[in-house]
Order: sequence, then structure tokens, then C-alpha cells
Amino acid sequence: MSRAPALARSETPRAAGRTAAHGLLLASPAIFFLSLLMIAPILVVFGLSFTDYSLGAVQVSFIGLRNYLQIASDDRALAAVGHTLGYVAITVPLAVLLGLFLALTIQGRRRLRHGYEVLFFLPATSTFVAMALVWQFLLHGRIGPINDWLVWIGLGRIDFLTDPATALPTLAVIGAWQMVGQTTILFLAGLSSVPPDIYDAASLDGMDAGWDRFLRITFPMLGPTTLFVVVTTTITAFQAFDAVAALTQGGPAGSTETLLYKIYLEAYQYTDMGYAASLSILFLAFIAALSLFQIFIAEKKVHYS
Amino acid sequence: MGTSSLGLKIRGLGKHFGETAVLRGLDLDVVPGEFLCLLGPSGCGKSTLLRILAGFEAPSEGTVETEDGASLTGLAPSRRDIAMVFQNFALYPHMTVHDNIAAPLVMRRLSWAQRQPALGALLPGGRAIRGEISAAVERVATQLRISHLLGRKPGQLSGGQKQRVAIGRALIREPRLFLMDEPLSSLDAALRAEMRGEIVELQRRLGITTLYVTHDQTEAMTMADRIVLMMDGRALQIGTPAEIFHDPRHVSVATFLGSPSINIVPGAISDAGIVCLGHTLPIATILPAGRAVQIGIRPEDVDVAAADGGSAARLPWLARIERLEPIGHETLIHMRLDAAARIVARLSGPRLAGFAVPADGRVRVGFEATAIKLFDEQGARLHPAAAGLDAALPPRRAEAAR
Amino acid sequence: MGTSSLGLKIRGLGKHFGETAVLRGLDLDVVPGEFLCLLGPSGCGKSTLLRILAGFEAPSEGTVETEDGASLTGLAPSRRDIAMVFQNFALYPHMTVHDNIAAPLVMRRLSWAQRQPALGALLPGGRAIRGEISAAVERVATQLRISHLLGRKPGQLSGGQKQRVAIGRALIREPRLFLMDEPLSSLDAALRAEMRGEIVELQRRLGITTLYVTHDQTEAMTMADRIVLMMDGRALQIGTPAEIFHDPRHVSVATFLGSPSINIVPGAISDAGIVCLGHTLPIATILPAGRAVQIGIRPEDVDVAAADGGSAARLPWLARIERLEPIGHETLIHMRLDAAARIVARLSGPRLAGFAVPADGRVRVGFEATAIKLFDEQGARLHPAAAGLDAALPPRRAEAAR
Amino acid sequence: EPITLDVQYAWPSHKRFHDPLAEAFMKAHPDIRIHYLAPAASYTDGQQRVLRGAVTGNLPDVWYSGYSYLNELVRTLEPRGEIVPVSDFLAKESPEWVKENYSGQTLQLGQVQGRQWALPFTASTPIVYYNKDLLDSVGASTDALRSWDGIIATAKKITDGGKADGMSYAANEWGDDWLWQALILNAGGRMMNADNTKVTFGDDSGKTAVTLLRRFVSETAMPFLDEDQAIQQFASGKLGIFIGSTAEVRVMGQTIGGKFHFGTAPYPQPANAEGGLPTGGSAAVILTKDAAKRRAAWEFLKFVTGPEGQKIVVLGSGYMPTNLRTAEPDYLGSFYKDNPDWTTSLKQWPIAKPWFGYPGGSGPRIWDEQKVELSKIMRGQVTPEAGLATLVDLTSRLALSGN
Amino acid sequence: MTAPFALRNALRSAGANAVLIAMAAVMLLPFAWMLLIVMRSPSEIFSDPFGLPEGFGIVADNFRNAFVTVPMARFLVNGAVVASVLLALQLAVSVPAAYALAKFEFSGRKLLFAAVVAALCVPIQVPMLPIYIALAYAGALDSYFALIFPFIFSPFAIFMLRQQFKAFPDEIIQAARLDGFSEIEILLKLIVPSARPVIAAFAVFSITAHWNDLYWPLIVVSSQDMATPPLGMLYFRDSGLGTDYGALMAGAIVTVTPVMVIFLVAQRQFIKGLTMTGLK
Ligand SMILES: Nc1ncnc2c1ncn2[C@@H]1O[C@H](COP(=O)(O)OP(=O)(O)OP(=O)(O)O)[C@@H](O)[C@H]1O
Ligand SMILES: Nc1ncnc2c1ncn2[C@@H]1O[C@H](COP(=O)(O)OP(=O)(O)OP(=O)(O)O)[C@@H](O)[C@H]1O
Ligand SMILES: O=P(O)(O)OC[C@H](O)CO
Ligand SMILES: [Mg+2]
Ligand SMILES: [Mg+2]
Repeated sequence: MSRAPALARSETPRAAGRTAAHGLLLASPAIFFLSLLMIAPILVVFGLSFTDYSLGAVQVSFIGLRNYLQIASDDRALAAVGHTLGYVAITVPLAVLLGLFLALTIQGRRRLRHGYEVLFFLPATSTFVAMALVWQFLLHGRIGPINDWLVWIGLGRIDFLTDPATALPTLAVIGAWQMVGQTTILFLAGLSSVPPDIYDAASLDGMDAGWDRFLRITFPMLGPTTLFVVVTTTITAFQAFDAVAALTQGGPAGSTETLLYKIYLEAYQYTDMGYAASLSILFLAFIAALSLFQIFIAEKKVHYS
Repeated sequence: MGTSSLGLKIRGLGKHFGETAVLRGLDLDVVPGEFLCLLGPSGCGKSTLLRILAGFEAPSEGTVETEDGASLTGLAPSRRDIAMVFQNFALYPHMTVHDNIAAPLVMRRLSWAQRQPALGALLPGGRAIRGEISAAVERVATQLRISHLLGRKPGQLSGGQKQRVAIGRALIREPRLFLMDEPLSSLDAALRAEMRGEIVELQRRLGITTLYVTHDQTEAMTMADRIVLMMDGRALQIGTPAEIFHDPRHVSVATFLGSPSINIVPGAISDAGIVCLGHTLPIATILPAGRAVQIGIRPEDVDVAAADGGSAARLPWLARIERLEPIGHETLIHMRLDAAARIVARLSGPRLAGFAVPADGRVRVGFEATAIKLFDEQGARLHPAAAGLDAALPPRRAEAAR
Repeated sequence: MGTSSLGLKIRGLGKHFGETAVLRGLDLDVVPGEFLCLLGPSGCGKSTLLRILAGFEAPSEGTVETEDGASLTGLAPSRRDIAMVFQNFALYPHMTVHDNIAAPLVMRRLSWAQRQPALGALLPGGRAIRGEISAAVERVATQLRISHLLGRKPGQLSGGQKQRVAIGRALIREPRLFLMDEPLSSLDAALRAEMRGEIVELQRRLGITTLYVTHDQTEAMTMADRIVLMMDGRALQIGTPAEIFHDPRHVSVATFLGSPSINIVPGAISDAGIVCLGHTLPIATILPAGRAVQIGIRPEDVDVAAADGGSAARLPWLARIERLEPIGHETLIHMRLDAAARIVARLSGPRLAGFAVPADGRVRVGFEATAIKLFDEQGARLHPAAAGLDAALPPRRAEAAR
Repeated sequence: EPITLDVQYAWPSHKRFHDPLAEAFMKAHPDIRIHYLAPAASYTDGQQRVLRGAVTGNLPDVWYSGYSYLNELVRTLEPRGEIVPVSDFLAKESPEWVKENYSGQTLQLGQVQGRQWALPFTASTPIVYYNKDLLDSVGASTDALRSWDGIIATAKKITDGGKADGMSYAANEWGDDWLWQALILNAGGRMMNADNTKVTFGDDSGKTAVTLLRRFVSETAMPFLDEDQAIQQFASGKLGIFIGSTAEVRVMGQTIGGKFHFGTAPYPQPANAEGGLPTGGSAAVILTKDAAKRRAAWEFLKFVTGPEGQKIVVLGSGYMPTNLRTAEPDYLGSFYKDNPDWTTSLKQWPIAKPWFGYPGGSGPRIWDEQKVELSKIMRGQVTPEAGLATLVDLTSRLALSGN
Repeated sequence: MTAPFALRNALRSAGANAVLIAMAAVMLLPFAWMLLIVMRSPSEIFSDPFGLPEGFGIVADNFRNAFVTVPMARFLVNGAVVASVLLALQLAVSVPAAYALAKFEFSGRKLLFAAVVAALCVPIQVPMLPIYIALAYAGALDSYFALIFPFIFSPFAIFMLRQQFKAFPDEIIQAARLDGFSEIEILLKLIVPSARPVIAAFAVFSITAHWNDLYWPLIVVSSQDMATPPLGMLYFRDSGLGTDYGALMAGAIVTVTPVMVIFLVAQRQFIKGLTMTGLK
């Protein structure tokens, strides 16, 4: 950045004006890319959703709300919404509760704490497509070791990825497997910001450990962290794609076709961009509504110190 | 109130964190019902002692017993019947003032099932006990003048109000021992002065043994029945405020109390008395001649006069004024005696009025022999008897007004 | 040092943040070379004033000029030739002490290219200038006795050492004006007393105009050439420490200085003098009879004697002792005069020695008529001439020793 | 200076024979360089890439199109002038040469609306893989595999044996409708009528197909596996019978590595003489507009579909050769004699029919919906009859709305 | 009395460790499996996955195959280029913006911050749709540019950094202004060094996300030369036909390892950074 303009501007009467200009200047690249890569595309998607644009088509026509009406009668789209919600409904509680449990258990460890943090975070760093191969093998309905173990302990085989009843929950559990590390570390960060004095005071008051301490002190104090963790895991869960693409391609029997995978198919496999755009808008509306809802509900109950 | 107050016998208490020894063989007897201040510089182990008493830390060595000989060591904090007020209050930020104060009773009086969120309300007895608890909260709140705040959360309270809630939470279950760790340090000066009075009054009324940590000497002096002066993990001196101030047993104690600090000048015993900076104080001692001593003299006991005005006999030393610090009703005069020694005098009232600063800054200083406190080279107090010196003891203060 | 010290003319300075007015038409002349303390309660706008002078904030109205009439408003902070020492020191945390102190010179003397990390060293001239800068740092560090710390980072320093580094960084470029915002407030009491002396001495030696913000009256009283007592965004009184203490122009000023605060009791003018709590002080005034006044009397001017001991003429009021606060060499006596009025006396030295607390706590109190300060109902000082009252002015303090 | 051809193929694992092909070709034609683009994940994916490439001007010079997409590919690219009919080049070759190398049936696979747009490169039909050891253990003979009833009976025995699953016919989890079409075609049906105006598999052929699919599950407790999983399980010796592409013979042999004896048998013969099988595999098309590149591309096509090229392809996979001369002793004649498992597919050439592709680019979408319905039929969630009706309905809706 | 107190604590701690180790074993099972399989020859894999490996020759073979059958090295280079260039650009855009949001008053600041927070919730796949179309028409598909450019704006980076910068003392910034630092120098010499753990935390997030991303490369990459590691894995595996599982696992290990190593190197800073932004 050259110094000349700053000097020139320093002759202006208002010192505050100068720093305001600096602020805008510093933010300008971000504003530019925000507009170019976020706002403009979303507007275009919105516009496209009212057309029958198909990639490469010479002609595009405005078809009003037809794409949106089509969603209402598209069983696969509606099923995809259901699958997405189902996935979220399993992944989020699992990742959050397990993360909370692990964080609480790890918290007291002095020497091993760091090791655990690293171990539990490893799945989050792994490349899903690569790990999908492993999962596919591990979960194989007939020759997978997990099924061997299930049989060995006297339970029946489960066709994890090929039975429409279990495929989505299986993907959701795998999704939670990847997210638990992150929720654990976030909860640990939240726990470390609880002043230790509060725990001392609580132990004098009779909450030495265990359930009372968790229910009355720890959990309420973790309110803001929990809110953050729930919102971010929900958003992440909504966007699950890799697991579907790498493990089931929407099958078996369409049981794992999520909204995002459906958008991918419509846009890039069937090249029906207009319809994909309308589904995208629906998707966006879903996430926005859900995030706002969670924040709204939680803001009322969450304690901020 | 119902419970009997606790006395403590602390013997040889030690605590290390790894290499560093924080407490080193501390002995202390706490009399039931007394208000005991732990005073000492930062890091001397005051908080550590309280935390051991509360049961948050286990001692590395030594024992803590009640006056009837029951050991406290190994007892969980919740079973010690001790209440503590923390420096930063440690209120539960997500609970209302009411719930904060009620917490200790909820945990004690309600059964595990009764205190669970939704279910608990349905169980027999729970409702009645909750009613009793609320009544107790009301009572304590009234006593502390915070009844109107019961619905608020700590975030909505001022420092002084938080302080009272913290005390309320400690009070409600009528503990046998109060621990307070610098409870006033985060308040501003005016509020601190006010709360000082309130805490003392409350303690006198309830008669619960109280250990009060501070490093503010004014607090210790004005509040305590007895002061424990701690340094380096040991109790250096234990006594009433007046004893500690007027009869320090060590130079560190003398230096710690009083602001500005007591002046310490080097001296040596001679046959004629005590030689101090070229002048001999005509004081007879039984100490061997030649022995080096430290002479302590408080700023308010130092006399000053213009060099040409004062009598050389009463004010034997010549000094040069380096700086005057007028602080309202009194003035501190910083003077240099020689290359190595400085001395400070505090003048106020008539002494101040009678003193005019000479143009050249040259003055004479001196002090009454009765006003000095004598320490040996290691800092131990040389007692009047031992030193053959009859130092004036301060006039006894009446405790009547308390 | 090389640069000439700055004087300032501040006229009608105002600053609002949205609705709230923080400064409201402040007028102030700063004499070149003086040590001016801004004293006032929290939130009165002291920091805001400094921040405007430094150029971090633009004033909402009013002007700031140097004594030769050049306007400062609108000049970038870096071009004002002002140095500031912040309350929390604001050292650059990842730079060594040397680099912290050198920073202002590096930024001023080296060109943009010369101060870039690797390249800069290769450019002509850079090396020589860096040498000069290091020499300057050494000089300043020696002066502040921190030469041995130059290689450390701020995290490895004690509070007092950090303080000196912050001063060093301000000193090195020989500014025309020093701004200090409560630089001692985060230090402990002993260090604070020590640094107080050092800063004053340094300022006297360098003669650089200094504006020093504090809300600690001891600091202001002991350090300042002149004190500006600020309240609510205005300068309530400007004067030497003695003037401010002994000749307050407003009851707020009188109350703000002195600890414990001056006693204020209500009174009214009568033909016979001033009626105060049922007793008439035989003081003649030219004020109309019936007019209500506030009578101020400092605790050290309050006389106390046992109820059966003192003379009813000299000590006309009866009071009951509520609390004694012995603080070493002096004792505060809190007394209740009647349902509404309390009074505090401060006894020390012979007055303390001569006073024995009666068993029933009942005492007589009184004070010399010359010791009182009279204020009207709005708090404005009723000056001796106006009130017909010849209040004793304090003995003049010599400034010679400075 | 050498001409470089950008060539794209599907199925990344086929790198195995594409690389040696290019090497051999470049040795023979030093003036032409072959540069492979990233392999498409499947014929479907490749088709989408090529169509997108047409929009964005990023076409490969040569592309091996899946047979079922050839129709749609030509229909889209012809108006843009971005595809050359190979008939132009064939015409310049001597008729004897053509006859010597390509059979009429083979060439027909590369024709769209009577015109030769592509040169068939690979060809496959579904065949039956069996685990000889498992068959022996339940006392079943390979003769039983000639009919569906025999296969079902054998599979049931193996399943009942408890050590392995009987069979896998993973029609509903296949990446495309190949195995599903095989059932229809084999029963003498067809997917749509000749001018693509009506969906026609709702007849007896369809009924036969869905009934069989349901029987696999209800009678042999067939596990639901996708292609990958079925191969894994077969290779691990835990699956008696697997029906899949001839293209897998090579890999199967490698993966099994002699742990058990496996063999191949023909797809059960149709009861009805009109029965056929959809031909899997791909045909090469030339998409470049540059005349010199076109000539070079033709040389490349001739090579890869020639006896030398086909030898490399067949040995690297198990595909049926598309060149008549490949059977000569110089090339694969003796190999086939020594490896009877590899000849099963050759025997099916007579019934190899074109793999039908739906009009209007709706193929992928139709299959995505069909397979869901097939799953329901197989799992018994709907009766085969009702399921078939739904299949016909949804196929009609999607296949006919596009036009 | 000391004994039961201490004993209880020891028991509790041992119990917790047992639970954690069991959980960790479950979580890490896939990694263990990966290591187990890479020590197998193709014929061993399905029949006897738990047997003793035939020897390290197999391991070497599997890794060699991973690099020979697909241009694994090329994928790794692509992944490294994309992840590192992208990280640098994201920081170049986000750091000044976060500084402006944290420490400057300018018109539109609140709006910008609201937009950043809203953008946090926007699934990236939505704006990607038109960006894909635009890149296609610009002929810029299948390039590093296409892989990097759409992600330059990172609301997450701006948000995290802003939280951190807000905690940086104003006084130090003011002192620096008095001392003559320019705004850029304040940012680079004072504020960025203080935010190192947060930058490390973001780096781990960004590198993990983009090294591992499948969605976008799957759409924009058409030539093998541009493929990133996950896409490479996809080419590698295709249908079961070409599956040489040992080599595939070798490829998986090679793909997964770099990010893990980066995480292990940065983990202390990473965890500190997460704790610092504190989620408050
Ligand atoms: N958990 C711990 N680990 C290591 N050292 C500790 C620990 N707790 C306290 N210390 C050290 O023990 C010493 C005494 O601490 P303590 O808190 O008791 O001092 P204090 O007298 O209360 O001081 P202050 O007046 O500053 O509160 C300090 O030097 C402190 O650093
Ligand atoms: N940027 C701002 N926006 C709004 N109000 C402000 C701002 N800066 C200061 N204030 C308000 O202005 C008033 C004066 O602030 P200032 O910091 O000048 O007080 P001060 O006299 O320095 O107090 P202290 O002794 O506590 O430091 C305070 O009430 C403060 O809340
Ligand atoms: O693999 P191919 O070429 O035999 O094609 C047949 C099948 O469609 C593969 O899914
Ligand atoms: Mg402490
Ligand atoms: Mg301030």
C-alpha cells in the first residue's frame, strides 16, 4: 500500500474520517469477493430457478414457478428432503452428545488429555473418499469383519449399506464419526472457559461431582458452546455429500438420496440447471430457517456470561 | 444460629507444587468464633491455605484438625461444613440470585430424586422443602438488603451486590467456618470501606469462625480480632492488630505494616549506647558492644526542623530534603541522611503547621529513643528486656465500641 | 533535550458518543513544561481528553491549539509529536524490549524500504541509522535502569519493568508532550509509591510538558504542579495540589479529596451565627439569616473527648461511637450525631494518645470554627469574603525542594 | 511434427489395457501421439462430460461411448457438426479389408439410424460366474446353470448350506440398466418400439423378468449387494453364483488367485428364439473437427479395433473381441483353446443385440427411478405385476416427455 | 482418611481412561484396518484379513502400485498446490477484512459483518452452480484457477479472525499509530503475529476441507493432470473390477497422511487457536 494517499488524507479535518476510509479499504477485497462469489451467484441461482435452463441449451425460457411446482410433485425430491432430515436427525445428536461425553471425560485427564484430543480429531482430517473404501469393506454385509463380530457375539448380520432400512443411518453414523473430533475439541474449549472457582464453590455447596455438577453447572455454563456446536454440525450435516457419492450413490433403492445429492444429479448429471436451481433455493431456505430457528430458540434459554 | 462454631488446630502444614514449596510447616490455632485475618504479600500462600482448609487441595504434609481432634484431611469439601466467599465471588452466572443463594440448601435438604428438574417437583415432600428453602433465602436476603434482587442474574448486579449474594450463599447453611479470599479486592475504594464495616458487623453477630485473606493492611487492621502475618509459606507473627503493628517480632513484619514503611537505618552497639550514622543514641543495652543492629523508626515518629532552627541535641542528624509529598492533611518528607541512607518523616496537624521548609532544603532530624524498634542483623526483634531497652508500648485501645 | 516543550490552549472542547456527552465544553491552558494531573472519578472523561489530544478521536466541538496558535485538530497521531504511556503499558508483545523502545525511531528515521525485514538491511544508510537508533535505545535504557532487560520480551517482565519500558518507548523520540493514562494503576502499592517518585524526577529533569491522568488522589497530590479536577466532562477546578485540597471551590472537590472524605453536615444561617444540629456556632457572616448551608469539616479537624471529660463549650455535640478503625499510627472514629448525621474523626499522635474510649461509647465532639469550609445548597463554596468568614488558609508550602 | 490426439475412455481401471494400447499404437505410428484425458467414472459420467464439453468447447478428439448412449450422442452432436461418421473413412478402405475385419453384426452396434457413426471397440455380455468348490460341496453340477430354475435351485442349496450365499443378480444396484435389459431382451422383449413412441416391456417378457427377480430373493435369500460388493464376496469364496460382465474375467482370476476353482457359464439360454442379450462395452467416435486429426484418429481407431489392438484389450479384461481376425492363431486362437473360461462370452456373440438407449438424454434419470422400483419388487414390497405396471408408467412418462 | 479420598480419585481416573481408550479404539478402527489391508496381497485380502502379513515386500508392492497405476504423485502435487495457494489467498483477503471489522468504524461495517455471518450458513454448493456455468463459458474449467478461485472468500476465516482481533488491545494499536506505524504495518507486524494460533487453526480447517473436497473437483476437473487426491482415489477405485485393495489402501494412506501430518504438527496451536476464539 502506498503511503501517499494516507498523507494526503491526513490534511482533512476529521481524524475519524481517515480511519473509516482505511477500514473500508481494508475490507474492500473481501467485499469484492463476497459480492462476486456469494451474493451475485445466489441471485443468479434465484433467477435461474424460474427458467428451464439446461446446460448448453441455446434457448432459455422463463417458466415462472413451474420448477417449484414440480418439486411438490416430485416424489424423489420430497424423499430427498426426508432423507436429509433423517440424516441430520441422527448425525447431529450423535456427534454433539458423544462430543460432549468425550469432552467431559477427557477434561479431567492431565497427562493424556492432549493425546486424546489428537486421536479423536484424526477422523476429521481424513479424506473421506479414501476412508469410504475402508468403511465399505468393514461394513460389507457378508464378508465385512463388523458383521463377523456381530455374528460372533450372537447378533444377526446387518446389510449396513445395502439394506434401504439401514443405509441412511449407517451413513449418518459414519458422518458423526467424522464430526465427533471437532465437537469434542469445541466442547473442551468451552469447558476450559468455565472459571475453576465456580467448580470449587459448587463442591462446597454439595455438587462434588457427577450428575448434579453436570446438570447444574457444567451444562448451563456450556450453553453458548452448545449452541455454536449444534448450529455448525447441523449445517455441516445438511451438506453431507461425500459419503453418499463415495459409498451408495443414493442407493440402495434411493434410500440415501439426500437433497444435496439430488441437486448434484439434476445439475451435473441430468444438466437440468433450472430445476437444480429451484432445489438449491429450497435447500438454502431450509438451512437458513433451521439455523435461525435454533439460534432463536436457544438464545432464550442459553446463558451468556 | 444453630451450629457451633469451629476451632482449628493446624500443625506442620506443608504444600508443594512440584518443586516449589508454597507452605512450609505452618502452625496455627484458630479459636472458635474469632475473626482471623491472613495478611501477607502476594504469593505467600494465603489462598493455598484456604484451599486446603476447604478441601480443594490435599496438603503435602501436616495435619488439620478441629479443636476436638477430628481430622479434616481427606474429607470431601461438601462434607466439611465450610462456606467460602471467593475473590471474584464465583457466583453461578446462569442462576438467579435466589437460586444462587438456595443452591447449598437444595443440595443438602432435597434428595437426589427430588432435585431433578421436572420429575422432582412431582415427588412427595419436595414442594414443602422447597418452600422452606425459599423462606430461608428470603430471610438471608433481607438481612443483606438484597431482597429486591432475588430475580436477577449475577450479570445484572454491581460489584457490591454480587459481594452480598456471595455472602448470602455462604451464610444460608449456617456453616461452622467461613473462608473469605480477598472478597473486597475487586470493589472500588468507597464500597470497600463500606463493606468492611458490614462484614465485621455480621461476623460479630453470627459468631461464626472466619478466616479472612487479604493483602491490604488497612483491611486486616480494621477488621481482625487477630492477624496472622504470613510470609514465604510460614506464619511470621500471630496477634491482635495492635500487637502486630506496635510490637512486630521481625523486621519484615514491621516493614509490611504502615505506609510509608518504617525507616530502617543501620546501627551498632557501643559502650555509650547505639551508634547510628555518626551519632550515638544514649541508650543503655545489655548487648555486647560492636554488635550490628537495625534501627526501625516509623515516619510519624521522626522529628524534623530547619537546620538552623532545631536543637542539635534533640535532632542530631543533618539531612537534605529530596522530595515533599503533601497528601492533604499530612505531608511526607523524603530526606537523604547520607549516600546510603534515606529517611521519611510524616508530618500532620500541629507538627506540620509548625514546620517551614528551609530554602536550601537542609534540615535536622531526630527521634525519641523510646520510639525506636531494634532488630538484629537477621531481622529478629530485639526485645526490650533482651536489649535492655524499655521501648514504649502503645496505649491500650478499648474494644468496648465493638 | 532538543525539542521545545509544548503548551496547549483547549477551548470549548466537547465530545459525544451518540447520545452521551462525555466532554462538555472543557477549557484548559497547559503551560509548557508543567506536570499537569487530570484527576476525577471514573467515567468523567479523562481518557477521552487524552485520546483527543493524541489524535485517536476527533472532538465533536471546540479547538485544541498549541501555545503559538497552530491547530492540532485533524493532524494524524503520528505527526503530532506526542508520546503516550498507556494504563496497561501497550507494549508490543512479540518484540524485545530493545525493539519496543526502538520502534518509534525505526518508524521515523528509516524509510519504508529500509525498515523491511530482510531487504532493509541491504539498503544504503539503513545500517548506519540502525546503529544510531540502538545507541539511543541504550542511552534511554541506562537512564531507566533497564539495560539488562533489552533482550527480553514483555511477557518476561514484572509490572514495574514493563512500566519503565513503556516510558522508555515514549521518551526515546523526545516528544513535545507526554500523555500518561493511569500508568501506575496496575502496579502494587509499594511499586506505585516508588515509580511515583521516579516519574516526577524524570519529568522535572527533561522538562517535557506532561498530562497525567489518575483517579488516585495521592498520586495527583504528590506528583502534580497543577491538578485539573474533572467531573462530568468539565474542569471543576484547576490549581496547585494545596489549593485544590485546602481551598476547594465546590463541595464535590472537597469530597473527592481526602480519605475518609470531608464530613458534611447541614446548617443554616441565623442572626447569632450558624446553626448546626441544635447548636449555634458563634460565627458572624454577611449571609441572610435562614439561608441553608453545608458545613464541611475534615476528619482530622474533628475533636473528640469522652462525654464526661470534654468541655461542652469547645465540644458542643454529643455523639455515640459506632466503630473504631485503628490503622497503625492513626485511628478513625466513626460516630453518630443523630438519626441522620454521622461524623468521622481521625486521631493520631498526641491527640490519639490523649484519647481513651469511654466504656459506654458516648463522646463529645466539636471543631474550631476556623477549620470549617462553607458551601451553599448547590455545593458552591462560600468564600471567606462573601461569607464574612475568615477561614484559615493553610500555611504556604515551599516549592524549593523541587 | 507429431499430431496429438486427446482420447477419453470410461472406467478408470481400464487404464490397464488402454495404456499398452497407446504404447503399441505410437510405436507403429511415431507421428501420432496419444494423450489420455482423465477416465470417466462410467459411461454415464463420460456421456455427461462429453455433452458438457460440447457446450464449453472442450471435446476430446476420440471418445469411447457406451453403446446405450450412442444414439443420444449422435443426436446432440450431429447438428453441431462435432461428430464425424466413420462410414466416411470405411468407404475409403477396400471392401475386402472391411469384411476381413468386422462382421456385419459388430458394425451394426455402431450404427445410428442406419449410418455408421462409431466403430465398436469392446463388447461384453452378461455371463454366469460360479464357484466350482461350492457347487461341488452341495453336489450341484454345472449343467444346472443352463436354466434359471436350475440356477435358483443350486443357489438355494448353497444358501441352505449356511457357509455362503447362493447367488447375486444385482440388477437393481447396477450402475446402469444393463442387467435389467438383459432379462427383458433374453425373454424376447424390447424396451421401446422401433420408432421410440411406446414403452413395450410391459408384456410377457417384462413379466418373466420381474418374476425371476423376485424369485431370486424369495427362493434363494439373495443378498442385496452392489456390483463391487458382489465381486468382493465372490472373490472371497462366499458367493456361489455371480452374474456379471465378461469384462471381469481377468480381474476375477487375479483376485481369486487360485484359492478355489471358479468357472464361467453362458447366460441361461432363452426359451424363445428371439431372445438376445444387450451388448455392453463401447464404440469409438471421432469428435475432432480438424482434418489432419481426423485422419490420425481414423488410424488410431483402425489400430485399436484391429487384431493387434483387440488382443491387448481382450487379454486385459475378458471382453469379446470386435475384430474377426482376433480368433486367428496368431492372435488369440491358441489362448482361447487353453482358457475355456474366456470363451463363454464368445459363444454368446450370436445373440448379442444392441444395448438400447432411451431417447432425449433421459437414460440416467430413467434408470435412477427404475432401480428404486425394481428394489421394491425384489423385496416384495409390491407384487411383480403392480411393480411392472409402475415401471412402464414411469418409463413412459420420462422417455416420452423429453421429445 | 486420606486413602479413600485418593483411592476414589485414582479409580475414577482409571475408569475414565478405560472408557476413552475403548472409544478411541472404535474411532480409529478404520485406520487400523487400512494398515492391516495394505500388508496383504490381493488374494489374501478377502480370505484372511487378520492373518500375519506375508512380508514387507507386499507393502512395498502395494505402495509402488499406488504410484504406478495412477499418477498418485501428480494428485498429491495438485492437492498441495490447491490447498496452499488457496490458504494464502484466503488469508490475504480475510486478514485485512477481519481487522477492519474488528477495529474500524466505517459505514456498512455492520452490514458486512451480518453478510459474513449469513454466508457462514450458506452451503457452498448453491453459489457453485452459476460459478460453474460462468467458468464453463469462460473456458476456465479443468484448471487450478477453477479449483481455487471460487473459495477465495472464506466467511469462516473472517469470522474466526475477527473474534481474535477484537481481543487485541486497542492501546497497542494506538501506541503504534503514535509511533508512526502505517495501518498495514500494524496489521502485519503486530496483529497477525498475535493471532498465530488462530491462523494455524484456520489453516488446519482450510487445508483439511480443500485437500479432502470431492464435490467441486468432481465437477470441474476433466483431465487427470488436474485431479486432486480424493478425485484420484475415485479414479483409482472405480467398480470392483479393477480393485487391487492393497494398492488402493496404499493410495488411501498416501492421500490421508499429508493432512494428518499437518494437523499433528499444528495441533497445539490448533487447539489453542480454537480455545482462543473461545466461542463466546
Ligand atoms: N496449582 C498450582 N501449581 C503451581 N503453583 C501454584 C499453584 N497454585 C498456586 N501456586 C503458587 O503458589 C504460590 C502461592 O499461591 P497463593 O495463591 O497461595 O498465594 P496468595 O498468598 O494467595 O497470593 P495472592 O495475594 O496473590 O492471591 C504462588 O507462587 C503460586 O504461583
Ligand atoms: N467509544 C465510546 N463509545 C461510547 N461511549 C464511550 C466511548 N468511549 C468512552 N465512552 C464513555 O465516555 C465516558 C468517559 O470515558 P473515559 O474513558 O474518558 O472516562 P475516564 O475518566 O477515563 O474513566 P476511568 O477513570 O474509568 O478510566 C464513559 O462513560 C464511557 O463509557
Ligand atoms: O463394463 P462393460 O463395458 O462390460 O459394460 C457393461 C456394464 O454396463 C457395466 O456396468
Ligand atoms: Mg490469593
Ligand atoms: Mg480512563
